[in-house]
Amino acid sequence: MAEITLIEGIRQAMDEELAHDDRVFIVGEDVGPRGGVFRATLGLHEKYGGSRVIDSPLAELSIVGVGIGAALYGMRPICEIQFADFILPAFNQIVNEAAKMCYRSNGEWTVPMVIRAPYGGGIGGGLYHSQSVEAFFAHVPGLKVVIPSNPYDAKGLLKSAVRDPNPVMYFEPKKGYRLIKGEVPDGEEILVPIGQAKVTRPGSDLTVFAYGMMHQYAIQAAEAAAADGVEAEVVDLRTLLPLDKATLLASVRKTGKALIVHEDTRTGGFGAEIAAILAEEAFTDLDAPVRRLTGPDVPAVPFSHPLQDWFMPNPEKIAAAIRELAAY
Amino acid sequence: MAEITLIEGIRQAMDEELAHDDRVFIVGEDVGPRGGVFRATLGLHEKYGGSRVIDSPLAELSIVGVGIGAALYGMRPICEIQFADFILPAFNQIVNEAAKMCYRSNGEWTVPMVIRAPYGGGIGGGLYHSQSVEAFFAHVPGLKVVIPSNPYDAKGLLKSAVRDPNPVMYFEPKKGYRLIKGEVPDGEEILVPIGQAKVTRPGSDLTVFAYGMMHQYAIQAAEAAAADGVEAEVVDLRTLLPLDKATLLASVRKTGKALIVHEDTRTGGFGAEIAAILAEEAFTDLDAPVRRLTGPDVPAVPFSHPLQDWFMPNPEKIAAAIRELAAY
Amino acid sequence: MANRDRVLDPVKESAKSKPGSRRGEATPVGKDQLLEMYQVMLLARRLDERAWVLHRQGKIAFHISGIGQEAAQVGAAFALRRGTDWFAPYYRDLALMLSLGLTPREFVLGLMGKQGEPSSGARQMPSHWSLKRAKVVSQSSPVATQAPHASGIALGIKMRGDDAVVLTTIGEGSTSQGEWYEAVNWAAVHKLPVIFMVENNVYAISVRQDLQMAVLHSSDKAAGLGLPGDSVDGLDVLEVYRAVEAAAARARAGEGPTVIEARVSRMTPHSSDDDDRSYRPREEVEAMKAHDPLVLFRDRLIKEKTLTAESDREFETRAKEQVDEAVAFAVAAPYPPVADGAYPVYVEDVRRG
Amino acid sequence: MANRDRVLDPVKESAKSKPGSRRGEATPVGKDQLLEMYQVMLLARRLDERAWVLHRQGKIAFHISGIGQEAAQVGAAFALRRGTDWFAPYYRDLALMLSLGLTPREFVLGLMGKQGEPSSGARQMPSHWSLKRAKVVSQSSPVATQAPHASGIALGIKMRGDDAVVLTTIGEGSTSQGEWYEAVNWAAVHKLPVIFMVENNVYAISVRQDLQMAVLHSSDKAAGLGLPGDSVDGLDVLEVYRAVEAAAARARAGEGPTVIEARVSRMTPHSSDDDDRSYRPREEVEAMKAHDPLVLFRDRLIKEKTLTAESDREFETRAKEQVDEAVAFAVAAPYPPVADGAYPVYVEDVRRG
Ligand SMILES: Cc1ncc(C[n+]2csc(CCOP(=O)(O)OP(=O)(O)O)c2C)c(N)n1
Ligand SMILES: Cc1ncc(C[n+]2csc(CCOP(=O)(O)OP(=O)(O)O)c2C)c(N)n1
Ligand SMILES: [Mg+2]
Ligand SMILES: [Mg+2]
Repeated sequence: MAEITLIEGIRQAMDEELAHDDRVFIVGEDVGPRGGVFRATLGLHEKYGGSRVIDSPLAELSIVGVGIGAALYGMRPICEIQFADFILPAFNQIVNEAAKMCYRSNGEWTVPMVIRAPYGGGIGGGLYHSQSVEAFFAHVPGLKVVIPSNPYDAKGLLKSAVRDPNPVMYFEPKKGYRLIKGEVPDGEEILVPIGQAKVTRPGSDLTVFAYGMMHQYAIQAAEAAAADGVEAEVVDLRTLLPLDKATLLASVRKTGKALIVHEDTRTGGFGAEIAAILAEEAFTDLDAPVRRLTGPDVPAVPFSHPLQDWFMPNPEKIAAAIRELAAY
Repeated sequence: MAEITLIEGIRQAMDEELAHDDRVFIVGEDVGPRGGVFRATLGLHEKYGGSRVIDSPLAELSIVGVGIGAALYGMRPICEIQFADFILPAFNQIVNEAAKMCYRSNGEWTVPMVIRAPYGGGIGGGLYHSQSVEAFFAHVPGLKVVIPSNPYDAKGLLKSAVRDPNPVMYFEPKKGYRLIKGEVPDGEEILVPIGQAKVTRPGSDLTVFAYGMMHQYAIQAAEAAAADGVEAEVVDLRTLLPLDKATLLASVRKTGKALIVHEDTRTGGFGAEIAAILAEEAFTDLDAPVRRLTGPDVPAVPFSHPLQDWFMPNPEKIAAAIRELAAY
Repeated sequence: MANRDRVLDPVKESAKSKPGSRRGEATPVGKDQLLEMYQVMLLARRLDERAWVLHRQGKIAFHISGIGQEAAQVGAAFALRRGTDWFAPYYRDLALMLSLGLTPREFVLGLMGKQGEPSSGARQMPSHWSLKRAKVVSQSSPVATQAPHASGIALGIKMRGDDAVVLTTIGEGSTSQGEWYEAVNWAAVHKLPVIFMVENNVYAISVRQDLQMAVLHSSDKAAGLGLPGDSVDGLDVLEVYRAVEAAAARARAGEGPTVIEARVSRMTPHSSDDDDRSYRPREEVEAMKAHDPLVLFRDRLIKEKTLTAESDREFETRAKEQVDEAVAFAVAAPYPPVADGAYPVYVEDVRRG
Repeated sequence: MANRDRVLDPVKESAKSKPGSRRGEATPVGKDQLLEMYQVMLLARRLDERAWVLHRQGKIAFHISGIGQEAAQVGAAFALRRGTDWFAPYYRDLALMLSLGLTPREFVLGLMGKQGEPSSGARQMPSHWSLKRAKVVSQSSPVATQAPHASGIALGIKMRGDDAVVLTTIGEGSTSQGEWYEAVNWAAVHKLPVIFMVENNVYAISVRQDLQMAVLHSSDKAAGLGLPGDSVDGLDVLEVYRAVEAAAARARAGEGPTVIEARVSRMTPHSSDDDDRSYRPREEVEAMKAHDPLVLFRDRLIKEKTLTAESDREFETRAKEQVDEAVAFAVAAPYPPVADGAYPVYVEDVRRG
């Protein structure tokens, strides 16, 4: 049992899957000798060679499009997009091609592919190195959308994603890459199933729904609120699509109140879908309005520190929202 | 006062704005001598010449990207995307460039541009000539998203969009291009303000929120339900971003029940945002769960007629949902 | 401007023997195969013509035609190892698909959106090809999206060390998409076994080539990406055969990709939704008909005594029978059950049935 | 493979006089302007070096450097009509921006995210240029997005019949984006007054040119799009000046766009977040320093007696003073008020705020 960082969990998952299945390969910008700009693929080029860890041309559309073609041929590409902010040039290939391939070919052609991308703010990245893009993809049937919040899940979910026969979007909370540490048993095959949310802190007064970095903050906020006698239950979504509605509804049936937290901007963010599900399927269980604590509706996270702090949700803001909702 | 079709309202708006402002020009595929594949620009190339009605190369990214550059220079481009399904190659330019330009330059550079695209199913177009893409863009601060449901609004909203200093996404319900007719006074300057929803049918029992083609169906469904004594209020959103929350909330405060209708797929569709707003800001006014009647969560509208009919909402399905919700 | 002239008379240009043209060289294929190629072209033509009739009769809602492009497609298909090589075609490739074993029944099922249609179970519009048994990957409508897939398949072939090549086709207008550029660049950088064939019919719906590119031949684009580009007369089935055969040999030898422009004629409107009178002169279409690739090939085969007028009549009869039978079959076929609409969004659904 | 050799020794290649090189031709600019160009290069260098120091001191969080690329940028800027012509630059263009009138104060405010930073009000990361008074349009981080904007501005210029040209710069790796291809194609088809300058430093972060393209020079890509392409020694400020001057003349004469590759040296890691030891040999960096464009220009000016050692010392002192003053000013400057974060999402907010 070793304590590792979230990014180390990701690196281990790719290392193990490259060893486990010779159809698996990695393609992206600077994933080779450089080991990725965040070092997620560190050492893998040396270990598996340039034909399985490929430095692509600087063009996201073709990183994904070529990956799709390779997947159609029977390979299992792991495409790295250097920052989630730069995934948009590949949007057409992901949404119109990868996501629709199985349905449009009546199951004859499938795209077993993982697209990894670091997302999220609070790291001084400004408008274009801080974005959260999960809501765009969680609206696309045919994709799976996964976001880990800790090293164990990061490893186990990525390994499951690589083995999944469908295209999986795997978004990594980059602020937590080295900040978030956790115990991960070594020498053990860790496969965390896609499609299952998890109650990570039981509570009776209200439920906080979060994922990625915001889940870490939610836990801290819940502890802070507990000091004032408010017991918040925290649910880590882990998979946004397909969404684990059963776990969500069970929690709200119990607590009667829901606070949804994400750093993505508010309008049309993924929190809206959770709120809509609760408003439709947990209506009689709700004792209070469904609250959303999110990034504000501005184009993206500004660079200057005071502005960035203004944008980002944090444990204090979440704790305040917990207390307020508990008091409703 | 002449009765015209929805697409004629669009054509007139462009004709008038080309005449009114010499900075306005049209760029897109086949918009020239062909007059557009739907004939929305019919006669405009002949009237204003090839330098103001430009047949672009077959490349959406640059239709938008070049449009942005021209707008930065002071022009007022109207970019036509032949089908909304084909807007995704331009997603990066729209979301990362057009939408963020004003904010990122602290207001020094702005993008007065309209992007027109026909959207929606029920026309035998299959997966790639039937898509609804509004939810992707309604999640992007900095954009305005407009969808007309009748010839008068089509004309008045498009003229306002062309004069708007911000990038405006203007989605046209193509199934209604010729199906939907209405009175439009000629010789009069028609400017319908962006950002205002409209109660198009007053009612007391519940509120139906819809836009585009679905609004027409909602009206028909409401009439059908009225025959059974159910009085549904119908609200035409007209602008999705910025959303007219006041009108939405006022209606639900009155009726206490909400049914949201769109043909886009359900999960993460724009209906989720409306439901979330109601669950948060009209919680105490709601007498029933917030219902969503939408396209099913499959990649897109299938081609074969029985499958297409299965996918599409229609007046009958909406009327049934109205009756059911009224009976709650 | 050179390509404007060209646009005004595509046939003259497309029939022109340019340097490197192999017109009149000895036939590279045997008599039986020549006749087989001719029969596929004939069947494609008659099937395509019938689709237009069905549309006029209101029996189908949409058709997009390959008439005038059959020679390029059949020449390319027969130059490759069918069953071994991979294909990422585009919507005009009916003759290519028939060469690869698509049956007339399967095509007409697609036109009518009937159950059993092989490419998508009737989920997609007609001519959105997919045929796993022939290694034809599924096509969508957004143009040029197939190009990076072709490079990816070729990357897989190279990684696996398999002996196969990929052919991907596209229209000249669609080469304006950055998607095509990125795909070709990938293949050039990694020397992948893929052939990018551009079926240049000078029009993208109504937009002429001179508004798409500032080069005379779409194959000239190869020069900027460091791979060979070749423009051939796409009305001459054997010239295309030779060009594709040579490109495939290069690819198999590990020498990398090739861009081939086949200069063809779009003898019909863009699709059944289009009316091309608003944007192109009738004389242009008439001139094309005077250089019909099917007629050119037949005359040549008759001149070379490979084909007799009598066997040609038999072929015509056979083709008509096949078309009639396919239409009758498709008309009688049921629509897919409504429940099919919900599946398969994920591979798990496929297993579920 | 040729460009692999090149990659292994960029300096040799970049210093190599290729056919068409104008090395040693008579100086096209007068003495005062030469000295002005030298001073801007010197200021850019000292300011850039100070940014690295500030980063080591923990006073700023990020810096992306233009060291080794100043000659190309200053040569280009001075060959154009500053105040009239338009610019869509990229993040390494500090020397270009100083040539266009950006002040050291403004640059350091950006490094520190302080109020009054002119490009974005400190909303964007450093070196994301925008300067309306100099007709520099706002830049984002996603590479190549500026290229279509440049073509669009040029389209506006052409529509309006104005007498201006557009210069857009980019790195060689970013020319792999379909976005760049589409932008250049548009300009070529419509003969737009725009210059696409590629600052080729052989690396895209860690990825060498031979993994980006199969051509030796990024300017070779022009051949596939029907416009002229020229590769020049980007370490020679006057060679770049002449190339850009010629391209601008073509553009003003209505003859359309040009692609210019300036072969430059990235003498630093990609950015302050990068460590280039993992992917490039030290000798390569040392070799670059032996061909420092700033030193090359100074030696030349001294050799030609345009510059004296004494006035050079004065310039150095003046540059240091400017840098010190700018840093002191920025350190003392306040951060933007938190309320600024919410604005301006829409133009209406600008009016409001
Ligand atoms: C991305 C995208 N944009 C627009 C369209 C609409 N469209 C379908 S075919 C076509 C013209 C294609 O022209 P070309 O590539 O020359 O092929 P051709 O039809 O002439 O064979 C267009 C614009 C599309 N299918 N996809
Ligand atoms: C679309 C996009 N993908 C990835 C990145 C991350 N990135 C920033 S700079 C860079 C390398 C650019 O190399 P090049 O174009 O050669 O310019 P250089 O930095 O060498 O001057 C990369 C990959 C980005 N900014 N945008
Ligand atoms: Mg064509
Ligand atoms: Mg570079």
